Amino acid sequence: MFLVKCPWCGWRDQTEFSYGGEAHIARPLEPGQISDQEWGDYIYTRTNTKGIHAERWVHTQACGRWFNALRHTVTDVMWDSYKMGEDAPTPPKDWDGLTCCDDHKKLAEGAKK
Amino acid sequence: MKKYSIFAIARNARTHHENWERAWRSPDPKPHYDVVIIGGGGHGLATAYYLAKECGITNVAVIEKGWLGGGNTGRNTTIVRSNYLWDESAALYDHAVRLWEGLSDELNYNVMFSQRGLLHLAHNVHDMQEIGRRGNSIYMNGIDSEFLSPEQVKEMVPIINLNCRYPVMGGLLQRRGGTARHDAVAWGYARAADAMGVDIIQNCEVTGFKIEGGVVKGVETTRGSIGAGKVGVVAAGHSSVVAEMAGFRMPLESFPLQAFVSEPMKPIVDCVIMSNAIHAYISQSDKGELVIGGSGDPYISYSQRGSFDQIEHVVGPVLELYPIFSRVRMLRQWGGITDVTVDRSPIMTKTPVENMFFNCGWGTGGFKATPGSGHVFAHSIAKGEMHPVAAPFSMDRFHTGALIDEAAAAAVAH
Amino acid sequence: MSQSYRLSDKGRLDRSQKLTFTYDGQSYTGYRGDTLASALLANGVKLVGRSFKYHRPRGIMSAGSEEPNALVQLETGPRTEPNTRATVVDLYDGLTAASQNCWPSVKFDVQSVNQKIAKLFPAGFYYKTFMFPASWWTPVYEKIIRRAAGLGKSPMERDPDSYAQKFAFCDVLVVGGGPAGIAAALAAGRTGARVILADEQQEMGGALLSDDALIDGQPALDWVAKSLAELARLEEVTILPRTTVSGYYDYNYLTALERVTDHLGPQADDRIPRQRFWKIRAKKVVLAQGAIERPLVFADNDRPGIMLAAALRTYINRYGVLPGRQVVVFTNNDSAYKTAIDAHTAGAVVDIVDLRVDPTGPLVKQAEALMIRIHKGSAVVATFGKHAVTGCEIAKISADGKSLTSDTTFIGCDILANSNGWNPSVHLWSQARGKLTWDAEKNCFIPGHAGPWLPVAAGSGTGTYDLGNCLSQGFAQGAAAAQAAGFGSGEVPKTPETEPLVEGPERMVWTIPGKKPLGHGKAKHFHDHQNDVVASDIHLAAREGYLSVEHLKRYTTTGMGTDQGKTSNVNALAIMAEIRNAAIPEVGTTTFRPPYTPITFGAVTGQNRNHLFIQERTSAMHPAHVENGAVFEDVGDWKRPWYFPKTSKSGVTETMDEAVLRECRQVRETVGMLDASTLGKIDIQGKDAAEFLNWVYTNKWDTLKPGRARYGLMLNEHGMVFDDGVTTRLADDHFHMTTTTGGAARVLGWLENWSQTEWPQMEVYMTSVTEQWAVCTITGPNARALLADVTSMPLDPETFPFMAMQEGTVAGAPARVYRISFTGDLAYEINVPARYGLHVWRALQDAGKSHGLCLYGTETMHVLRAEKGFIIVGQDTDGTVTPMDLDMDWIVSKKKDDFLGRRSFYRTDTKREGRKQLVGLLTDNPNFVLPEGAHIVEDVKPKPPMKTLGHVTSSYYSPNVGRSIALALVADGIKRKGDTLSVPLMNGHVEKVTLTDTVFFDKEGARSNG
Amino acid sequence: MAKASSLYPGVTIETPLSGKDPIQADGVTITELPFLGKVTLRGNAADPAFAAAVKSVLGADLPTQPLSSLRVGNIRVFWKAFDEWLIWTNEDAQIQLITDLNAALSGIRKSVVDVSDYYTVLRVDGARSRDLLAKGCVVDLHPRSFKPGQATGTGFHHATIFITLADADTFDVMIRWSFADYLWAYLADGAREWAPA
Repeated sequence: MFLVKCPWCGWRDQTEFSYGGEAHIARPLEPGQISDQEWGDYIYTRTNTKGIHAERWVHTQACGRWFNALRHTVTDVMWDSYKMGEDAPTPPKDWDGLTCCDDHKKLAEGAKK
Repeated sequence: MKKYSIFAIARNARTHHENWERAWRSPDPKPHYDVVIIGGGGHGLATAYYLAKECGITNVAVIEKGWLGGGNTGRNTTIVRSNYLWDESAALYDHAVRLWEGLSDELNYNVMFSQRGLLHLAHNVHDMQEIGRRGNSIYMNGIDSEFLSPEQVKEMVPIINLNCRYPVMGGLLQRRGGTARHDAVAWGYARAADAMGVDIIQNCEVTGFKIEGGVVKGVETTRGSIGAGKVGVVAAGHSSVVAEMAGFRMPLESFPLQAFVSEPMKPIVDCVIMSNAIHAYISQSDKGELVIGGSGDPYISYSQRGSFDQIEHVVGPVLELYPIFSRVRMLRQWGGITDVTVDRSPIMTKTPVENMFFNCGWGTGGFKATPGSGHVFAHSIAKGEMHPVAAPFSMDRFHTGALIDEAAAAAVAH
Repeated sequence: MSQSYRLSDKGRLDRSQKLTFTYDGQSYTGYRGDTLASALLANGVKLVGRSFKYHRPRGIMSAGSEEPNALVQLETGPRTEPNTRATVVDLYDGLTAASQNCWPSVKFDVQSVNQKIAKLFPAGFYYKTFMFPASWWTPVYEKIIRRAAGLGKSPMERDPDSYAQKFAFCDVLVVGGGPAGIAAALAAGRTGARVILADEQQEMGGALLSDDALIDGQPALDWVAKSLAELARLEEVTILPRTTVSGYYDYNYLTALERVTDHLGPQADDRIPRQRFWKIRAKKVVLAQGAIERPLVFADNDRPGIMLAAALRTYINRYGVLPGRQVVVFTNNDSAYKTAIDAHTAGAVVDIVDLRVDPTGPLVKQAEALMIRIHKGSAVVATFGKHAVTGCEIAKISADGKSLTSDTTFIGCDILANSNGWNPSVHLWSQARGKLTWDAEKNCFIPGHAGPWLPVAAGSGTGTYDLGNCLSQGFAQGAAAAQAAGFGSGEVPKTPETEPLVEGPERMVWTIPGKKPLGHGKAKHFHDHQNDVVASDIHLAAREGYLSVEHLKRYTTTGMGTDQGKTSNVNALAIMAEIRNAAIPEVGTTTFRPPYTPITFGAVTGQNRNHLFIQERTSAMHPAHVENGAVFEDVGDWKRPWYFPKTSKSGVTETMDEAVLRECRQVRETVGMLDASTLGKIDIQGKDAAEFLNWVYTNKWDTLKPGRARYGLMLNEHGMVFDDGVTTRLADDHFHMTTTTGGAARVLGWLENWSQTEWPQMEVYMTSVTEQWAVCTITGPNARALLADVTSMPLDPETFPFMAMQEGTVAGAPARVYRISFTGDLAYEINVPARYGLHVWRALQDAGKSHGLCLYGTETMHVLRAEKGFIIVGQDTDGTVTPMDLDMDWIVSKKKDDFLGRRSFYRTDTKREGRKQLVGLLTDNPNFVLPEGAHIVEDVKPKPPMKTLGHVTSSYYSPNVGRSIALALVADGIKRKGDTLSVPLMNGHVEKVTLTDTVFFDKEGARSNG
Repeated sequence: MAKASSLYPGVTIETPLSGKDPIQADGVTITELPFLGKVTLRGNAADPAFAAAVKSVLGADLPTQPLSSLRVGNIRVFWKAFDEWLIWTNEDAQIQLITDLNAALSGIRKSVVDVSDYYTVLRVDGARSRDLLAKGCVVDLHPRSFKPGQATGTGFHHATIFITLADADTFDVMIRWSFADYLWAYLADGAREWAPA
């Protein structure tokens, strides 16, 4: 049971949330104008990333709001979450999926001291 | 290949079992194969076996990034059945069951296929309608299928608590269903394929493909490039990753699925019992362990583990149906990566890359199909055209909409 | 014979509490503080079980949870527990236990013949045989195998005990209550951090409980007591003895099993949960689980009386038991000398057999000073004794450890203690995705690169065996963990004075040579005692190519027992490494999987059983339904009245069919009332609400006038129907949506998903109001008259037409009344805030008496709607059905360019001819009711396979139509109305059916106005 | 419990826990707070018009900090989401409140919904309240991390609850009508270990 970071309620138990699949898949604006293949890809085809995955979650049992998050699908560690419409955060190039954004902040502060 | 038998064991006992030969070689990759199979699980090894056995193609390599049968083959709950709703599925899975029935003999390796019966429980009116439809559909496909009354269920499973939170209203029984020894399937196919000249190459990970003018020419691996006339990808949970190397995407998502076993006990559960309304299924292995599984975690993951609350959501129902197991202990839990399609049916297909074939999307139901999947996939690769049983499962169904929706009937509003 | 092996002057027992217990029918005594194992040994009982495969006699090998052998069937009846490790059962008065996996008795076990033919059971033998004849596998061979396997017996009765779960949170979780763990808890606890200290033993202290070490010149156990007292005073510290941390999951989520009353036995207070399952979310975790001793792998090393050296020492010092008179200590290291010395001091005749040619170190000197015989450069090469060890043969062994270099000498002994060094307990470290490193000096795996949640390890779990170092590691890690969690300055408490540990090097001989080559002769070198896996099995696996550690494990079953290989895994790896002549880390290690030790299903489930398994949701009118004798149907988690059987004066109660027939007739003759409260209800507000509905329904909503209602179909993006319901416009910017009972949550989620993520600019808010409104549906010719009795609202069809809504009071309570109908008859759905639901229902029931009111349930509702051809989503549809398939084009707006699912209509398969479509079916025999799910065929064959055209989705006997009716999905059905087809049933009966329209009753719809 | 409606003569009103006696155990008591008025308010807090209109009715600014709440007289206002608030009032007081909010907010993006009977509220009180709630609550209720006035939705096994710390050891737990019986039974069962012998 990993933790999920709700942009409003903070890090909370995964069981409070529902998973919403891959993020940033916009509904075609004019479905009438696209091919069966393009429409099929929109409904069914997914990147299914092994590594850093942009995905949607909703805090079902608390605030009920949808948001996006980056999670490493090899370790299930969530890097950070971001509100709908916001740009995805950028983890460090060398992120191995073993630490989350807040750990990094702490380390950075530690370094300052 | 020296024959296995009780006599062979007796003979070898005299020489202290020091003269058994290797079950399979571990060769270095050759520069080129007629067919390279990516994925050394049950499906991949079965494909190689039938290519060699029935299609006369023996210049075949199976490359596996880890150890044989280390993926879902070695992580499932070993259930075999063919009581599927749609005609296409029934044809495919029953083809597999028929092969299972002769498999130990065919491979001269005891895969312990045990047709101890598989029982689906119905707990409410909707369940009854669902098994009513599926039972009839299976029957019309010429597959064995019986409806049981609650009393008959109790007779078959005396320890069951019929009057649980969702009282048992009936059951659908497939007597030809059951279990098999999962590792043995991989090992048996490996040994038999190896004996016909198939190279089984473990610890060899695919890193890319050589594709020229849309045609696959070879495979890049951690053990060098390997030329290939044709490539069959049977990479289960990692299919999307392999597809990405070949430059296309699949209608797949990889979800964790967990299972666990109890401590071994004397025989107490004789058949396989599944329950739709309360997601849990249970059987007892020959070693005496209760083998228990349920539904998977809801998020994609390659971590080969899931969340503990999923385990709780299976243990609860098990105790509701079998309260006597309250003091029995969970011995070991594990997780696998299941490659799931939206219609819960597999994908056996040609791909945008010529001579490259994919066999994936088996989700939580792959083990039972192992021989059938390998058999029709081998013929498809050999012929360059999908085998009639495999054809309906090709990828273009996600564009035409001709899904084979095994998920539909079971889980819908009421 | 009463506790004749008990030492008078040793042990941490409460000798004032004498406890009586029964083992294999014989009564014995022990003391509070004993385990079942120590009490058995005190009474001279060595033979406690039979092994899994060969049914060899087995005894007690360890003094802890790693025990592979001493598995007993604890208690009988509803509280019986199979495979219980005698070494972890705290003795209580009246305890009953029995040996398992043997028949008729542990002393004479029929299946021990397996030993005679053991040669025929090498690893994986079952893969190579039992194949002829194939048909014999399940009925014959497998049956025998299943009977032979399986160890203990399952309980056969319901568990009388209760269990609990606890969600706990802490800053620092310390796993293990030995010196390092206690030190860590002290260092962390003093900072004010929230600390949990858990240990699987009945008391804290770990190895110190079996030891005579000094701390600051005082007995170490004084320091333990002092420290525990201090911890107990710290408000934020929780001390959990008898608590095994079983799993280490993501984000420092750990599970632990607390055995709350097990040590009190069945007599415990039944209000107290027997076991509590902790689910702990920790900020930092300190792993101080200690180390487990490795056995030596030598010939016939499994006889009762052969045990681990440290275990013997524990029995002597902690439990005051010297289980033998003549002790042989066989070792490759110094630590076992402590055992020899303590056994000697306790009065045993002791021989030390040391693999090392020239052992040095103070312990060796000390033993020599005590005149204990030490056989250097020697090994035990054979053991003797039927039901317990009676002696062994030793011999010098060669420098490479592969052969004997002297004749053998016999030594009589009744205890053979052995030690092959130690394995730090790295299980949880590994579960937390930490890497393991092979320490070539200490010959063991130690924690390597930590997993993502950065636990820290301390004490002998890191391969540190010096007490002082364990303490200072504990203090340091505890302080650091607290600081990382935001407490304290990281200042490390001063480590008290202890005597430094000086030990000579070990000598590793992973397989001790026997008198014959490995695998020859009868002798067996066990490394996995529980699963009967021997060194020669590993050689066989290697020979056959099962080289990867996972293949080795699965082929030989090594490490797959209830002990999960705690004593066997490293020995197996090392032997495989020797064979492959590779370094041990190259062979690898198998993944450690939870749980660390087995956990009861009952504890995992906690309170979530019986009436708390899954909630029973009921409506506000439920008490009335119970009074009215309703039989309930499970719909999702809801309990809905299914039908209301009547009982005649003579006491005869209607069957379901009788009740449903009566209800169906009476509703259409007079009036009936249904509890429709469970339908999903969603309040939708905002100026874009109508546009939003245009997107999620197939029809148009902006044209709907306030106060009016409309039926809608909801599709997913595949174009398939997934829910339906009536939605009412309360005001320009305000709608009240209803959904199916089962679909309520799904639909709300679906709407929220689209409005929040795809169309945030739309001004619309959704709020679930399902339970806010209790709904009494009255329908039938007398519905208007009945309602008129309890309301002053205008009810004439002109002011209150079909598909309209008005607000007012009903039976004195505020209500919204919707004139919508799921029966085709005049109907009112009376919605009142739930608090008034029961009052209004009863008022209507009373008023109804003069109108011939009949209560009806879901079954009658289904029949009545089927008479009118109204669909039930999920019964007449299955997620593969479009509105056109339902012959409901009329509800698909042609004016809208787009709505959810529309594009999918134009896919080749979705628009093709010959799709399955909903039609009515009439059977040739009007009284024959088709089974739902039956299939329809063009032409009947003598037997399957037959090509089917579709299946029956709904089927009932309709008293109002006066015959059976059915709905079905049939290929090209709409075009084929009028055709006659066949329905072959599994019982052989074939029923001819005619395809018809889906409306069977009141085709012209005259009745909806009453 | 069942009683006569104060608004509608002759009408009796019920809660999902009607007829249940409070649960008394050593260190913890469980009682129902029946018939509280409950209102769900939705809107854009960042819109000054919305904020002002709401303030004009409540007499205070809406809480905008996640998990926070405030009291104005007999009214308790809880942050539920960035655009959603939950308001508790005395019995029947929600009716006037809803009228006032709708009036003040007319023409402004909003939603005002009476959910008084969608939920009921349990009060879990006493030194052992945290121990009892810890049997199912996945949120850390330790005084250090969950302070008086804080409130959040979360899970309790199969139920979704909304929980707030009224003060010291007093928790108010809001639960859907159809789950109230389940939660009540769960807490009652959980309190058994402290029940009088």
